[in-house]
Amino acid sequence: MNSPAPLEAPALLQARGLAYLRNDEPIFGPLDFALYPGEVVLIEGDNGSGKTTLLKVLSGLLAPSAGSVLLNGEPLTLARLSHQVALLGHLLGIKAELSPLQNLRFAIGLGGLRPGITPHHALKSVGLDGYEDVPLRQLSAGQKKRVALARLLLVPAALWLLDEPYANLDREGMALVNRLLEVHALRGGAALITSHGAYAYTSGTPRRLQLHAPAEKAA
Amino acid sequence: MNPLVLWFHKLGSPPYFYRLAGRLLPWLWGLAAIGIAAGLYGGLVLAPPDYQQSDAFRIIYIHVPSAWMSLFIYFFMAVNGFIALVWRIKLSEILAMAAAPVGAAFTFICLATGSLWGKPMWGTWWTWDARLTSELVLLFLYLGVIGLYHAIEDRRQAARAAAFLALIGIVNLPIVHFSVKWWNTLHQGSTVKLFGPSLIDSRMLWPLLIMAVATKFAFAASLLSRARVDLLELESGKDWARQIALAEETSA
Amino acid sequence: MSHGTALGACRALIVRDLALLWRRRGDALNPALFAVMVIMLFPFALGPEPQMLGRIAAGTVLVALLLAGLLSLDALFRSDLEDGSLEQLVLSPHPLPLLLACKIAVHWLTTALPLLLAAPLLGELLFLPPQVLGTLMAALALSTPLLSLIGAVCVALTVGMRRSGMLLALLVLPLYVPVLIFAAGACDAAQQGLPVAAPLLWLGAALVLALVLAPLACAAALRISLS
Amino acid sequence: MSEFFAMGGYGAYVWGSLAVFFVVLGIDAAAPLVKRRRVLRELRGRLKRAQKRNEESA
Repeated sequence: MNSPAPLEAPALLQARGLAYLRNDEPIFGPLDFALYPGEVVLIEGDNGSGKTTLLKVLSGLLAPSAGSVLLNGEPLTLARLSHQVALLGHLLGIKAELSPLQNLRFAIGLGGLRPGITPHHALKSVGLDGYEDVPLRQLSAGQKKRVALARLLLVPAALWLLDEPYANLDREGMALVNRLLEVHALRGGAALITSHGAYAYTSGTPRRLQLHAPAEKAA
Repeated sequence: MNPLVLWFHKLGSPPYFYRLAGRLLPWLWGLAAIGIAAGLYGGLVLAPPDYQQSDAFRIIYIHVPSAWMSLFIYFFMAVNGFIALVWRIKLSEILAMAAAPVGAAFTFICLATGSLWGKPMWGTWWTWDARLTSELVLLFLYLGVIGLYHAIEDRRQAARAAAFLALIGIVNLPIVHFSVKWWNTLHQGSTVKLFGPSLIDSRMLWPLLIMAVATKFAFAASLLSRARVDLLELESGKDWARQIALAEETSA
Repeated sequence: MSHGTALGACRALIVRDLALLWRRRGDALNPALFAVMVIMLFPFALGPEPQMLGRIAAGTVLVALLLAGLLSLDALFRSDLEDGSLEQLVLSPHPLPLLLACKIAVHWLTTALPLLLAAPLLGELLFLPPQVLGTLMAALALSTPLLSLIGAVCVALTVGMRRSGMLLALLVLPLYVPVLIFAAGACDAAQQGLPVAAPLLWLGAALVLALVLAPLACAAALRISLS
Repeated sequence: MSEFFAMGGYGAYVWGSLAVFFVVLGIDAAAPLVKRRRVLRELRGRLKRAQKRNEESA
């Protein structure tokens, strides 16, 4: 991959020889890359190329089979999971029975609160003002996704790991994701987002990280 | 490097282990067969009948070594499980999981022969005696480990989860034994002792010891032959496993 | 930046779980209902003689509550796994064992406590001798949290399996045996007019030990299951 | 000799125990052999499929 623009700041995230095996079959890797503050990197790859697994390894949910993940130059270990990483997976991690506000309050309790923002503000910036107390069950899939995006705004994580953030969103919603990413990058945050290429981050030209499904090993 | 450490590293390499186990297997089976034959000959033919239980006591030559093995194998499984969890050594995962069915088999033998012994001695097939009850719980622990191992898709994750359960079980086992014993005194269960004080005659004792050793060999043989197959299955993507598959085909 | 404290995280978790339970409050009574129905079967199976039922009452109530608790265990992590909350919980910067301890506590409060309150009624249905009731309640108060804690470790091991019901029972029941023995032993002693302190103290000691160790084991098991 | 087989009247129990021992251990010893055949068969099948794919693509 292209080497990033020379930046003086230390890499927010660095992967060295990172690989993951399941049942001794490689899922991805070995990968070497670095992510600097202010960057948004797009992980591209077909189904089964290990995008989701990569995000899980980077977040610390899965232990890498080989290589290491450095966060601000320090190894990422389960014992020292930091406030700096926020993961948005296929499963949004929000409760359908509760209201957006209740869900966000729980997320803040668990992950901390970024200064200068309140749950109401966050809901407003994802276009959900007026829905604060409606149980999520009554919202559409796209609106639920927006609640999950509001969570990212609230928690003080510098690194966002977003798995298919554009799925289930209409054109306006995708623009919203891009806007949030831009603001986050300008603030000095960074994001890794996966996409199978249908629609992607359009502002500027983001770096791309190509994942390939491991070749059939019988060859 | 220390030659012993080096040997351990080599042992951890699947193809090396596979070949070594393959070479050891005939010897282990042979020793087990000879030992079992000698032990049973000593127990069934040479040993004099017990003065209280007459010839029925001869069941101990199967029952007692099996009971010892059921605990020994559980311990073996837990130790390997611990190693697998802490150091993530593949061979330990495989050994722990290969030991579980063998342990369950010996536990089952122990329960079945205990029952066959109980019928003439106590007049019932089953009694809630402390030892038998603990053994029954042990069987369920084994079945839990095996069940958990087979319920999880990913083999290595399954092995780690089941190894963790085995470790919980080994904490539980003494507690079960202690509690069942306490419960037994509470309910004044049957007090017929399986071990009479008469078991001091050396002609009665040595076949028992031989059987204890022979069952260890049988366990080792079964363990290695299971571990070999599991290793082959787990490493089926690797070159050495393919070569074995192809070599088998041409010879078959 | 406000990172929040571990205590704050616990409070948020407890508040959320209680809010969730309030939304599903109809389900909360199910375990108690199940226990009543199990108890109801015994007079049908054994005949309605008060003397005979009174003799087995304490043990029957214990077993019925144990099974009801087993039935409700499966739900401990189920919905959290299905909507991804469990991942968020594991990724939280706060100590996972502490968070799990809170989860188990809420689970106990909402599934076992109704059972505990129903126990005198269940005992009455089976003509439980009055002098045993106090001991039975004490034994239940000590053993139900113990069962929840031990059970949570096994649930963590089977989390993510689609049909885990039977397997869960196989994993949990051998571990429940000593708890049941001591709880039933205390009731038995009370029935015979013997001192009941020893088995109750054993249960108490086991509970203290489990309070410390079970959340740790549960966290380790969960990490294995989620990998 | 028949006295030996009678085992003082406990023959059924003693020989029954022996039978349990050998049957269970026999199954235990046979299980890995059966599994080995299955694993190797599956492995060979996979190799054949891969070979076929390679020939087709070549």
